[in-house]
Amino acid sequence: MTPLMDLKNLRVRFHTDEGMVKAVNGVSYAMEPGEILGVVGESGCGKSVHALSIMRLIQTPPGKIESGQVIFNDRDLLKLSESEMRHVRGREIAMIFQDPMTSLNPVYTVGFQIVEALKLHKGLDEKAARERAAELLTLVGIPGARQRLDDYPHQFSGGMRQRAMIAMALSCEPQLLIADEPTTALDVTIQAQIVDLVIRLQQELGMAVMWITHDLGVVAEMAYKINVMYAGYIIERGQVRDIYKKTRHPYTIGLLGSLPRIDEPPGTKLVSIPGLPPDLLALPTGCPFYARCTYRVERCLEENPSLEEADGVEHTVACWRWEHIAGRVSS
Amino acid sequence: MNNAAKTLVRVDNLKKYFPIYQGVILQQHVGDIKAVDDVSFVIYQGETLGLVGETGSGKTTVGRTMLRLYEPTAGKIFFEDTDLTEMQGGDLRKIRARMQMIFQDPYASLNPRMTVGSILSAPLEVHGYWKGREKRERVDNLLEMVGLNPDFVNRYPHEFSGGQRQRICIARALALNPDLVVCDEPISSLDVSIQAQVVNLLEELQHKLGLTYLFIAHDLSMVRHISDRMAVMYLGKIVELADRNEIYLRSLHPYTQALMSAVPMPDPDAARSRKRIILEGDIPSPANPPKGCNFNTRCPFAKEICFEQDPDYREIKPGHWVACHFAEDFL
Amino acid sequence: MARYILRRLISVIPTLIGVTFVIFMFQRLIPGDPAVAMLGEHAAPENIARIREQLGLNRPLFLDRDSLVQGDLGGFFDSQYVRYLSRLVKLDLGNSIHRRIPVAETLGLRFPATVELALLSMLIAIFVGIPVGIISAARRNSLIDGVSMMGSLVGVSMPIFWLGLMEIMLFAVILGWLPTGGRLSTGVQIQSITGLYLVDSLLTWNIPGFVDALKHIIMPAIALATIPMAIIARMTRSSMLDVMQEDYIRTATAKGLAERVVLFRHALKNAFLPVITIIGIQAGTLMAGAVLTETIFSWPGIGKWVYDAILGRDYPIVQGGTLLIAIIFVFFNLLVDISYAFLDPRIHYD
Amino acid sequence: MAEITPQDLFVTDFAVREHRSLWVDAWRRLISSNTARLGLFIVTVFVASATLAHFFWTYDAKTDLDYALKLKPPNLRPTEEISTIHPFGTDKLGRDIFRRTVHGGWNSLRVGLVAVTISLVIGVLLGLLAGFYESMEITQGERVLLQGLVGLSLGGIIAWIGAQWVIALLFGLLGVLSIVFGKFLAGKPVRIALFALGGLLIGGGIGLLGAPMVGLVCGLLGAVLGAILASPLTGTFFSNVVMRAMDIILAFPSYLLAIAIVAFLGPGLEKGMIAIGVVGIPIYARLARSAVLSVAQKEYILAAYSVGEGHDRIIFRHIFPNILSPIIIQATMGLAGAILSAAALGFLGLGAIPPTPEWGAMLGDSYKYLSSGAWWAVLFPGLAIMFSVLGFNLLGDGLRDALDPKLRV
Repeated sequence: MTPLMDLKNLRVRFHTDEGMVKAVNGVSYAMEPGEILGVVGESGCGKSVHALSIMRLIQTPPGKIESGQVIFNDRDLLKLSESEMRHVRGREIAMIFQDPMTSLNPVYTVGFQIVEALKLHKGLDEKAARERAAELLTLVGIPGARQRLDDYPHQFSGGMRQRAMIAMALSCEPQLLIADEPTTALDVTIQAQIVDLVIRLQQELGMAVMWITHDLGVVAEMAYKINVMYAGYIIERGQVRDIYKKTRHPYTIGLLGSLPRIDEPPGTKLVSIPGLPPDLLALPTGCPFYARCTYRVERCLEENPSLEEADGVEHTVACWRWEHIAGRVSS
Repeated sequence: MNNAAKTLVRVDNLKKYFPIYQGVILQQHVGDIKAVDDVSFVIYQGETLGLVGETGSGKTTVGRTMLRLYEPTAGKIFFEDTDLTEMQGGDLRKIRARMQMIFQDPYASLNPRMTVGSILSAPLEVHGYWKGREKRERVDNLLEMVGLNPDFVNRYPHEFSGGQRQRICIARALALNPDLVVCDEPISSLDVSIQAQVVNLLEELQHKLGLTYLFIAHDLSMVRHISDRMAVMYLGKIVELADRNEIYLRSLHPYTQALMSAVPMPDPDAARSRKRIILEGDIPSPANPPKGCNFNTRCPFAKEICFEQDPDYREIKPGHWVACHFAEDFL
Repeated sequence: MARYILRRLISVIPTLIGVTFVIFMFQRLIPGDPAVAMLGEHAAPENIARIREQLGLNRPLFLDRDSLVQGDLGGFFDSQYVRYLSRLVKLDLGNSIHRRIPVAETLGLRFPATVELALLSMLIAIFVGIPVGIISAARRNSLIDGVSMMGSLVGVSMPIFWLGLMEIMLFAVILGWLPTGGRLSTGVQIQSITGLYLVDSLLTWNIPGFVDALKHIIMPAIALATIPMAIIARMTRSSMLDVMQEDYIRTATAKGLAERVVLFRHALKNAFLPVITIIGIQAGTLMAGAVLTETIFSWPGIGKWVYDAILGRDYPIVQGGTLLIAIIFVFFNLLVDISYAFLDPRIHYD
Repeated sequence: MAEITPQDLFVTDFAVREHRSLWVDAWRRLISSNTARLGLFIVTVFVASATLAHFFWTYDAKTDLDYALKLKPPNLRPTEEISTIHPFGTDKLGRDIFRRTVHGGWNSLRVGLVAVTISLVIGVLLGLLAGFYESMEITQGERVLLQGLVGLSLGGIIAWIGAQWVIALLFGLLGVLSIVFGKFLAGKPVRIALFALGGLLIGGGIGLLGAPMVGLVCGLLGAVLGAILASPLTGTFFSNVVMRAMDIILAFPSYLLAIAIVAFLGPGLEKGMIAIGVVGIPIYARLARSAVLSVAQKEYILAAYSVGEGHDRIIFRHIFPNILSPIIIQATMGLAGAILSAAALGFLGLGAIPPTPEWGAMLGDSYKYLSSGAWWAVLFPGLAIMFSVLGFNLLGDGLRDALDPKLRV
């Protein structure tokens, strides 16, 4: 099967007063049609920036896509003209954002904002577009959809706004939905609703979903594959069970260890990762995780490991010592 | 934790209403936001009581009112045997030395114009226990205690990362050797790997210094991890309070059950196999809570009585308190 | 929304009372006896006494305690301030000291000239300032942006009376294209309908009259427009830049909307709120700036009249003119607040 | 291969940003911006030339007069006709415009500085207190003070009518009592009635000593005041009183109010300073208030409370340093505005009294000669105004970028 999207060696930089921020440092992976991909990492690991780069929504300046290819439906998105790219945005790839409170324009009604997209990409007239917008709101579970079209965003609760955002993103049946931390700002019970909704919609509509999050818990139940990112690199990638059960990168191990589980027995101690993520202004030449790694050896300081096959299906790890770690973790 | 343990804090029927004013010429009192509505609990010496709830549940208000940072609308707060609600001026300031607070946002809770040294010595100066060299030594001591280099005393907060700032906040809270520390979402704005560092530090300090914690958070797994007993709040009321295992394994309130099932699990097998309760709808506004049981708008088990009568908050078995009409049926 | 508007309307009342109070108290600022100040040191004592009686200067300022002791409740409240207010309600602003004609009447006569000048200036300021601000924001850090922002900074720093003088020097004295001052050339007649010569001449299809009026108004209008234009341009730019950082702008772009649509449909409406506030304040300030501009261009409006009155120590005129301009200023601010209710849907529920 | 334990990594690897205070940081940003450097340069030139001229280049405006050199155009080289150099030409009295422009700077800048200082000090103080007491609960002591003062001052009106000053004292006392017995019948209408009765007795009883009508009026007013005093005032009340007063000043276009005040006060540099200063107060008060309101929301204020710091420490150690940035920016821009206003007053003949050199007054003196071609008499003082104002505006813009909280982490 040809992949839906093939990312090749994507690099993104931000030129700031303080210096050059290396936000994304050569990210490559492919996504199949209809797949749910989880992209996991802490703040500043480049997960959002890489997604915005796919959509070419990086503010330039200060941001700049230095190199790489985003092959989507057999063409390189980074080489398209701005007007060609506009046809991709919203129609082929749609995106929802972290904060539903600020992601909708406060001075236009929710209906207007959905209808706007429908008119643009589908060429519907006002009446048909409204009809379709109401259907979409019903689809995402907003009761009384027809009346709520004329409501302003501030009349919606946070969960409702995120639903409206999803409706807007789905309006043109995109092949890929990028969800950039869509539930981070929401409460647990509302998060469960949204996760449930996206899983249902993905099954019904068959689109691919990229779910970006810092919470390894959220993606565990829905993703097929997981990319773990750190300091602008993918440091581990694999099918969901391999990532959680055959964890090989010390960072992923640390991340899982520092997460308490609701079903944990009493007396469990959290395993924290010491130190801080590296400064993206001055990345070390070696492994970016070197300073915080308890398994580090001299080689890690000098050479940055690239992704290599580990045990498991399509499981790749960027660590010189993953075999050694695998031995220790399982024992 | 058994009931023979010494009670440090007792909160009786605490209420905190924020009045809403409206009016064209004269401002009239038209209603209240019932942030905390009749809450009672005790905290035993040396334990950690966890307080969870979603946005608008009033958990932060409970913490702040307990320390008299907000004037309570009604109710009593006993610290050991003194009634805090009766205290004024100097007495209150004196007793505040024994109850301290760690705040949610480490970026907003440190004065950007003050050095770490002056932030930490402020409480020492106000209460005048330490002077001159002793004061400086105490500050160094505090920094070491929370794992920061004492050479940083002359630095400003903006030179530190979020996790380091939260350590400074912890040091400030500990400056006066308090008995009780209210931790108000101390980790929710930190990255996952840093969260574990801070939680481990808090646990270590509790052990070393014999502290008592009220740990407020929305992250259920983290609260369960750190607490001995935990209370669940919904719309200004405590709906359930019990031992950490009891509440996880045998919760008696439908809201607690839903909340537990909605918590993300970093384990694909467990996450996919468990039964989830997805609650419908949003949390009602605390300015206009529903009549009867607060939870009736979202409760899957709501019956007629729930819409008419507010359930009693009662001890259904030793140490397990719950406010649901049908709690006995879940036993 | 009705509630919001009502509340704003009512909140104007104490402000207006305060304004009248301040203007009333101006009299107290005059060193010595106001009546002497009006008539001069050498006026006959009986004239001074008459003026004092006429202006009620021998009444107490606010309340008369002595009347109260005598049991006269009416006399208790019969004070200078109450008299001043009751005259104000009847639109009586007193008489000019030198010309002995009612101030209100002359204000009414001269008002259209000032309005015409202010209105044209405001239009120039808005129609130049806003587009410049938008272009600068859209092409941030470009050459256009740099030039227009430097230009607007110079504009803000411009003493407008000096700019007016420079205009006169260049266009009237050196080039001789435009008249140095006044509102119309002698001999040109325009039938008065609204009092605004530009409008009236068009309504009566009096083209020579229109051209002449335009020639007279163009220099003062540009001088007066400079500062508001610069301020509006700067405000529009910074407000647009703020809004363009917002998440919903990214949402709009992610939808696939063209930059033009994002800019004009999604950004502009949000960016407009602070700009409107500035326009409201500037509209009021224009009236005040008119004192200088009208003086330089001998424009027969309120400002010039007030200036002449200041020189001639004709205090009732200064008071009346100040009051009128302050009321217009308050009115514009009110208008701004009300326009918010229509532009920002969130306000309905406040 | 020796492995490392987490403890080894703990303290060593803390990546702390370079140590710099916020002010040093801001200064670096300031001097790295071209606009700010240009502004700083212009401001320095004007301030230095004016100051040096004032102290080292004697000039007696009263005797400077030479009809022979009346309205001569600029000359940079002595000629047969004019033996002295006049780079900016001469004015209607034959005075050297260059000299007067340099000396005029002293007066113009001084007016601006004094005026801004007046508005800054009063405005910031009012705004700081208003904002603070609006967002913080007031302490018992402050409450007693506030309520006592309100009783005293409003009672003063009644006392004035009744001609018995003891009434004011009694009302002050009534206000204090209301606080001391704050819990007595709290929230019940009976309480209001009781206090109203108390006010009626104080006002009416003592007023009756004067005359029956006086007793009636004082009694009625006393009852109203008593009822008001029954409910304890909050900090919001104080803030409201201050901000409403500010609103009234703001209801006038600032130019106009300054002109009107000086029109009534009579011309003079000092009067101009006061007028411009008073008119500027509300801007600083509003700015300080809104800055305080946003700072007071910050958790570090709550943290200061919870470690037991008092209001004095919170205002001066926590709030004041954090509202300085917007005030510094506004003060710089305000200087520009004040210089413009001062020039406008001078131009209208309401500022400096001739022959004192001042830019606005110099323009006002000479503009009538423009039609006879004496452009230099108008051009140079005007350029001086424009460039000095531009300098402060540039500097203010640069400061805004340097101190902008949005750029700060």
